[in-house]
Amino acid sequence: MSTTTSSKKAMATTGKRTETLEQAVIRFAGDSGDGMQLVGTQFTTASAVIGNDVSTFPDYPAEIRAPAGTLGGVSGFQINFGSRAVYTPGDTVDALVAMNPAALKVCLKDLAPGGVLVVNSDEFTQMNLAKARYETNPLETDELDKYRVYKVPITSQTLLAVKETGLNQKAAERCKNFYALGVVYWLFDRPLDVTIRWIDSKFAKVPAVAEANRRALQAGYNYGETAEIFSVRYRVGKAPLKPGRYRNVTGNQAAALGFVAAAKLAGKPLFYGSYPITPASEILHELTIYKNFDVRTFQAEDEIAAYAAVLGAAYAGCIGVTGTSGPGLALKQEGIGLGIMTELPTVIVDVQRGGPSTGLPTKTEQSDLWQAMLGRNGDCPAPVLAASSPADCFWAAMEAVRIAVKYMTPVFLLSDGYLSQGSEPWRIPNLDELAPIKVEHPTDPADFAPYRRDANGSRPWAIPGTPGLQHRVGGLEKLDVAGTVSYDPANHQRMTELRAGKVENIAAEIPPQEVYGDEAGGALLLVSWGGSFGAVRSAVERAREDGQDVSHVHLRWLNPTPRNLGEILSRFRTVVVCEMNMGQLQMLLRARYLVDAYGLHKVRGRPFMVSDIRAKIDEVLGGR
Amino acid sequence: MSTTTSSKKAMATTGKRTETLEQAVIRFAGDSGDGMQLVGTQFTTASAVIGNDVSTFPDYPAEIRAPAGTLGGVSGFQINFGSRAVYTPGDTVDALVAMNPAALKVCLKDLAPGGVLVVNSDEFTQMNLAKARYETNPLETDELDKYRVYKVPITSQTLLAVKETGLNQKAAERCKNFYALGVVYWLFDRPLDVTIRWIDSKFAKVPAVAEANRRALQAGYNYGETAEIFSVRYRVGKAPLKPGRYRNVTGNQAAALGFVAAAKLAGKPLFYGSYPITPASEILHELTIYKNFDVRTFQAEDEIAAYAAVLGAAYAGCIGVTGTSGPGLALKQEGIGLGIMTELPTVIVDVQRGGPSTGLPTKTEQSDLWQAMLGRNGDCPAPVLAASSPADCFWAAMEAVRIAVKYMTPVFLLSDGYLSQGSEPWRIPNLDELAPIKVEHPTDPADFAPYRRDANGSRPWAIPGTPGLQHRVGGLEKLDVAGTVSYDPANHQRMTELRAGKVENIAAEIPPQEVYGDEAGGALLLVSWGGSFGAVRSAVERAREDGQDVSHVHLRWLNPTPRNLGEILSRFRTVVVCEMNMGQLQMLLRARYLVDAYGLHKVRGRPFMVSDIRAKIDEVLGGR
Amino acid sequence: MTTMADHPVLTIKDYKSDQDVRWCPGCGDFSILTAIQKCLAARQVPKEKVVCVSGIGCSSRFPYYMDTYGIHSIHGRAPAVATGVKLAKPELEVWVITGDGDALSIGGNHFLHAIRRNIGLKIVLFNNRIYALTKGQVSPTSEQGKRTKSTPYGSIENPVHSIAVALGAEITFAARAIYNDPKMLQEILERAANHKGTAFVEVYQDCAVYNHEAFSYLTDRQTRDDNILYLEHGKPMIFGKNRDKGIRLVGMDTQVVTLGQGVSEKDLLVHDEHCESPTLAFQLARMAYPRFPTPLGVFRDIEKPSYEAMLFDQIKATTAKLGPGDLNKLFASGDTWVVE
Amino acid sequence: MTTMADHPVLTIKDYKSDQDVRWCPGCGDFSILTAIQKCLAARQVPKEKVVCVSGIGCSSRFPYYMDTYGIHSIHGRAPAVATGVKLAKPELEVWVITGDGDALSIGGNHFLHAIRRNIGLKIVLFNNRIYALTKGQVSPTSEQGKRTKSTPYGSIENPVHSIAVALGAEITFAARAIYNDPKMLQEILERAANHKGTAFVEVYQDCAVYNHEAFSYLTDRQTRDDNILYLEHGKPMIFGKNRDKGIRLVGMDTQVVTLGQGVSEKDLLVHDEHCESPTLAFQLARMAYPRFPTPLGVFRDIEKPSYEAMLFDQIKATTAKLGPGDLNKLFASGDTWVVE
Ligand SMILES: Cc1ncc(C[n+]2csc(CCOP(=O)(O)OP(=O)(O)O)c2C)c(N)n1
Ligand SMILES: Cc1ncc(C[n+]2csc(CCOP(=O)(O)OP(=O)(O)O)c2C)c(N)n1
Ligand code: SF4
Ligand code: SF4
Ligand SMILES: [Mg+2]
Ligand SMILES: [Mg+2]
Repeated sequence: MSTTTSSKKAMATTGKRTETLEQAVIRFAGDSGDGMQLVGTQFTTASAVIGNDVSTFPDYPAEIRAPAGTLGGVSGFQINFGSRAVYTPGDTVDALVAMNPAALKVCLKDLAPGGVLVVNSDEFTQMNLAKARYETNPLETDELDKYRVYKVPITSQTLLAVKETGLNQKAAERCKNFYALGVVYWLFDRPLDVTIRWIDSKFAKVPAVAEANRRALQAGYNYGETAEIFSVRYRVGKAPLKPGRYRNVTGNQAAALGFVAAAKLAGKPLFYGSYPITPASEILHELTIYKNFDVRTFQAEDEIAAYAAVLGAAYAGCIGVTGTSGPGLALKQEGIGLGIMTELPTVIVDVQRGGPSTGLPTKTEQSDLWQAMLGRNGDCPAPVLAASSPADCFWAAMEAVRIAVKYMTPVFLLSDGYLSQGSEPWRIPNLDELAPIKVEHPTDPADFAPYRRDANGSRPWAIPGTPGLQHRVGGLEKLDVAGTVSYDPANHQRMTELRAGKVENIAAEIPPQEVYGDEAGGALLLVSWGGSFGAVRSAVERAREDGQDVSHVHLRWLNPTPRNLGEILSRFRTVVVCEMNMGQLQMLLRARYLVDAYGLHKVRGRPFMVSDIRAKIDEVLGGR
Repeated sequence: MSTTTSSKKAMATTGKRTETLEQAVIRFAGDSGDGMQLVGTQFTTASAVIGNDVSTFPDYPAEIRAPAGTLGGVSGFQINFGSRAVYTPGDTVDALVAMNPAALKVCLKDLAPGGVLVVNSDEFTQMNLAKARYETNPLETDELDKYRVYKVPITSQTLLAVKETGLNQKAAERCKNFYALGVVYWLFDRPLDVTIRWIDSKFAKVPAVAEANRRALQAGYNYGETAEIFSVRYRVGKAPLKPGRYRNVTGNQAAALGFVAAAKLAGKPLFYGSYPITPASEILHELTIYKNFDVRTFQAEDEIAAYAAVLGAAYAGCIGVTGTSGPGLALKQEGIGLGIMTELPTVIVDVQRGGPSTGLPTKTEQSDLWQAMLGRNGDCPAPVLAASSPADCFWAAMEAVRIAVKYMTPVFLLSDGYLSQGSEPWRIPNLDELAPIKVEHPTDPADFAPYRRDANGSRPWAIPGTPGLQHRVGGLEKLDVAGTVSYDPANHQRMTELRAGKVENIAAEIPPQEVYGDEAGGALLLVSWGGSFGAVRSAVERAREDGQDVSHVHLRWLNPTPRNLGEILSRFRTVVVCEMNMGQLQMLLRARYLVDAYGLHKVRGRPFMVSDIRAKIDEVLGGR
Repeated sequence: MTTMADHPVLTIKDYKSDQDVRWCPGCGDFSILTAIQKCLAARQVPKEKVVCVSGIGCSSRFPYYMDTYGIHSIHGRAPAVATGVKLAKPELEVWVITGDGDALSIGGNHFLHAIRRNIGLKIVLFNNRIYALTKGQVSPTSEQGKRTKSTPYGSIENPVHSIAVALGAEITFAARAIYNDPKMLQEILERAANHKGTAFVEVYQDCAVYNHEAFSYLTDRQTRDDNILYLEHGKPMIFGKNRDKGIRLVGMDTQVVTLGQGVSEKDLLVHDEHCESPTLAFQLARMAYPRFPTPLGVFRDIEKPSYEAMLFDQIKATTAKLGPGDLNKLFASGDTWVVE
Repeated sequence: MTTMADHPVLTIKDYKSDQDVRWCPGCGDFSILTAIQKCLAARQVPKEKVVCVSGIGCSSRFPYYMDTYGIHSIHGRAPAVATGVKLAKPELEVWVITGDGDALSIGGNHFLHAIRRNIGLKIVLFNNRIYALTKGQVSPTSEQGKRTKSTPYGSIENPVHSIAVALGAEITFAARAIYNDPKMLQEILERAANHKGTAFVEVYQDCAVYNHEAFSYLTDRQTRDDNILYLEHGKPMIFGKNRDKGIRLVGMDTQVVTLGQGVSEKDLLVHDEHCESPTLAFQLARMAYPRFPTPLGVFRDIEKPSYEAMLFDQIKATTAKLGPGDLNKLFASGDTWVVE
């Protein structure tokens, strides 16, 4: 809230003051077993339903579940919601709910000074404090003085509230997350009905549990209303969102939906071959459910087999898609080379994570751009695009499929750990908003040649089962047009150029690059791609509001790049490429456009903060 | 010879005219079964022994042996030898030996107008002509008019010559390659003794065969001497080579020797883990012989296992080396990422071949530079160097090992199909010319920490078996100094920077870049790397002799680059990067130095020709 | 070539592509190529319904020589590529053509997993006990002690029995044939082709250049009858030039016995292709020269649902239950809300 | 901790690293960690002589918890990494720690080839029949029909019997233990450790979070005795709460029989660990719940030269013949000439 206090005003409701905020960031934090992801999701939905723009990010502990109550076991869920466009889950937290000492210890550093801190005071026992490595109880020292601390005995209040449902102690205690949610709902003036409906449908088969959770929620809300401890209440109004029906999606869900939609539009079965890997696995989990869409999922023995099967399926006429993360992509590269040589349409989703090697598997990074673009043997070009937000994964997935089948080529779709797990409202498109995906399979043997190209430079997608079009593809260089094996030197040169040219052709249909800010140029241009969109756009938006001469170019297509990009870059005095790696896009832009682009590099396992970007802007422009 | 006629002079020997040449290119061509590689090698040695500088290149047919006498079955061996420095196997052929019609058909296009053509006239039968798809006998048309054609009945003459040895017809016929060699020895005035010694030792156990081959050789020589058909004989004098003992080596042999030497100098066992692949397999074949050097070779089940084992061996204190080609390197990348994360010294030799995918497996290319440098998940930097000639593979292998153990890092050594199979004289170094390779393994637990770095940025190489130094390495990010698993954001940033910095540190010991030509700058600079050295150097040497303002920079180190490189590039009006790919180094130089470097790209499965480079020079400088 | 206007009869020629076959003269691969072409012709399989998928190796050039659909893929990955083809179009006949290095060295894992899934691929392994295309290195089926370019002092590896490995992964059809017995080869290939689920056929093949006569003990007229055991379902295991030798079971082990000396046909092991347990086949798969005759024929042939059948059953069942996929419904599932 | 100045006695604590063990409470991995530490202590193996190499998975975090040398490598490749360690320093004791996904899915081929080489690695597979680290997908050992995150309608794959696969590659030592029987586990690990060549131990492990009680039929006090067959060399195969059931051989197949009803101990199959042929072990390896009791114990234990022994024999023999390598000689081999 600290960053959004511009339009606070006092109002009188039930005798308490209400402040209206443009935007607020809240985090629920507790033990892995405390159900924080669940209430975080509920809060998100409730906020979205009342019209806020929302962005969320879950923050799991390291992969292995640590003992209850320890620092390693803390699980958090952060929501940024506002009455203006929200692009990131927020740099700092305005309100923190800490369900135990460990959660407090881990998250306090992110709470803004003056922020609201709701703690479950029941859990600040000697034992829990020790597990969290607190020597003294922070609730009893001056450690928390700079925050607005609300000590709520959440556990005991919950037990009281649900007593009559007859649940045993353990089950009853499990409702405490809903109690906490109720408190927060009151504090931020959210309606309870959405969550109550959810509880009713989720626990339809165990009415006692439904009842208990409902009671806990209501009790928490009532506590806010009646207890004397809260002096102020906050309201965040509707954001100017495009009208329509919305739902929340994570990036992985959105990508899965995008692929199903693309296959359906193309009128082809979707074949998704994959091997589980964090943070890409949910795409497989989602797609494997949609069997009535004729989606065929294949959990292969490894990544190599996953892509190989996808390629085989593409040869036989499926929309072939694979998803993975960095180490898995490394394994697929030999196969992708075969995909490029055989010119078969496939999509490779790389949900990037912290590297190199196993790296930081549950953390986000953008350090696979080079790998995707340049990491194969031989001259082996492929189109690369990147999604910019969780919901955008839907559109990017559709676009990747469209380009793959139109240009008969593997296409890389880059996502990242943050996009994949983070969520935001997605405006559900009407089917007529979705451009059709045209697929043609030749059937006439008369003028068929497997490597005869069309105007786009694409060869025909002739599929097995078609009489008279029998042909062989493979990794050896092929004779232009005829497609037989050829060792001819001039042919290899020609085919190498044709493959490169085909990817370049795509530039013709990429829309010209838009500039957020001053099309005509200026002092500073920030360039971003992928999941860094939100932080950079937020920062530039605010900087411009503050009168700074800074613009923003966000690249959706990394290969090829929009035709007008070089032009644009040349119009700015300073160009800074902001990316969560050590300068991968920066290098490509320098090489392509000979522009002396600087880099803002951050590899800390977390998306950029808006403040990182603003600091950079200030540094370049000489401060505000 | 056409390119080297500058100092021809007539001399009288045995009644025939002798011309002295600076340089000549000869090719033996015949059926795969005709033993062309063997006589090519003999000619090479004989030429080297009399003091010529030599460069050779075998030209095998596609991998699978085609039926005898067909175009697909032609096997050739080309030798460029001169009294001045010879850098390439030669653009065009001055003298061609064609053992059958197919060989003539395949090779004639490379024979310089006016060149010498020795054909085995016995083989120009109806059947053989048909196999070679000749409609009419070229010996009987005017097709060969522009060459100096010598029709020698090699088969029948051979049979006659060896009749008395009692060999059966088939075995006797097999000697015809030595007959042809004899003819050529006469033509180019080479001594027979080296070859006779070779025959004697090779066939020591089958004296009849030895005798037959000796006779065939001598008979061929005598034929030249006495037959009326040759009107001229050629002499190529001694080249100004550095004094010392020499032998011929192919690039793969040289690399193998380099690794054995490096391990010996380091006082460590060499562990070579590999999976066969063209054109890298010979490194394995060579090394597996040297068991008495405590060389441990391991033919793994695949490339992934090969590198994994090398990494394990490096952890346990061996000099770990793996060799492969493009597709195999793609498979190793995930493991190499682990090597970079665990900071273990290993060397990866990539003998590049035509790509992408399986591509042109027996042909050369330089298209794995991006893959080596940038083709892994995460920010994953590794040093990369490239050998420039077959013999240089020895020195490059030593250097790769030295850097690997000094900086505790995987190092890429790039070779290519041409370097690996081509050969040239290698001056055998005295042991005291070889700089020692210092390896230290800590033993004192007192101040041991597995990721504490020395002045070079390297961590200690503590090996299993050392009491008290137990430590764990792995692919997860490690805490600076302590080396335990760490998910700390700031630590990841620091470690990412330390890994990058370590590679940059190597620049400090790379010698400053030398410029061949004008250090001070000028109109045109050609930049090359790897196996393109020879063609570019030859072209620039000749262009400068012709007064053209062109210089040459050949890069041995691709990552990092020499400190003064940017400076040098900026001193030339035009910079052209000559490489056998679509512009990989060009892109890196443009990005690093913001120099508007052009590219000369050729992907035709064969090294550059000197004429390609000269044409480019003329194009830029406006012609001679 | 056409007997009735609408029923063209396919002959072996129809399955030949227009490319020159570029194996070495004398290479054992030729006869396998012909056998597969005959197997297709015998069954009148339309050319467009066949896909040949191979890896890398001399043997893996195979698809180029067939006028069917085909993929010459990358080293070791053919079973995985073929899996994709089969799951895209289960009605196709998908052949996997592979070598001993391709299938058992780099590709061992895909081989194993294709088998364990019992996916409907016909895997034909051209076993010449050498890496031929790369010019003669040791392969997983090379004998211990064998000198090759990569083992100049003799191989120290234990060779793999490919059928035993396949049985370890519960192959439902396994057989072995040899290149120089085209009739039997074709018969076995036809049975493999008609099998539902994964069919594996190991074919001993002679590499004329890098491992010539590796199987001479099975091809030499003098010795072959004493070294081959033809497996015939329901028949006792008899072999030998004079058909005087047999295989007897001792505990779980097999033993070579001579008939007549107190041993009669009734004492011999009777072959059972359809035995539910793969143990008999496993024991046979390990019988090797020189201690044992080499079994040729069908080791195992059992029925079990194929992977593709089960996958499409799930698709059908789900579609029956939920109706065919409707994007509008899919998009709007979960919590939604309307912004006006 | 030290009994004599120069003979420190190593206890299980000595093998513990200073890192917190971060498996979930109740995870079956803990007991395997302890068992290996006990196995080392029992044999007083110096800590610096031990290298633990793992892949990726919950189980593969193992090396971090041991105060020995260790490599937490990449998914599936531990046997290959360990091969390099062993060939660099054959005197080390090299343990491979792996999971069912790590060893049998992505790593199946390295597993197979390590075994076929009979290289001196101790491979311990923590089999929880699930991908735990990635939060619950189907693994190659999951039962057919199992619902997991990646198989919401039930798995359609046939599970792998890891010991059968190992036997297909001719493993020389194979055993199975279960996490909740620490004594037997330790005994088996000690035997594995003392084996020359590849030793493979499959340990059934309970993933408390993603596949809890997958082995309850073997751990539940009510049922376990009826479901476990303890393999004892030279002993007839008897099992059951009342030790009234046994295993009989019928042809090459095994059968569960009840003792007493015309069946006596003498009719039962007698376990033979050292049987040269792996066929018995193969049959046992496939015996699975619910049709059969699950065998625990040593399936096979035979002697065969190890890969490292043969490699170093060749090195020694060559060195004896040619003398230790001399660079000058090496450089100058082949045709050389002098330029003056
Ligand atoms: C990734 C990769 N590694 C290595 C190779 C080189 N290679 C080609 S074929 C082959 C082995 C061939 O042996 P096999 O499978 O037995 O087939 P054969 O040639 O004997 O028919 C190898 C190692 C390759 N093409 N790709
Ligand atoms: C190349 C690669 N692919 C996928 C993964 C993701 N991954 C990590 S562990 C694992 C499977 C773990 O299962 P298992 O081996 O059974 O170990 P467990 O966690 O059950 O102990 C997978 C798929 C990875 N780390 N690397
Ligand atoms: S090398 Fe051997 S396997 Fe290959 S084509 Fe020639 S004979 Fe056949
Ligand atoms: S997820 Fe399962 S296997 Fe992994 S640590 Fe937890 S209980 Fe153990
Ligand atoms: Mg082979
Ligand atoms: Mg598991």
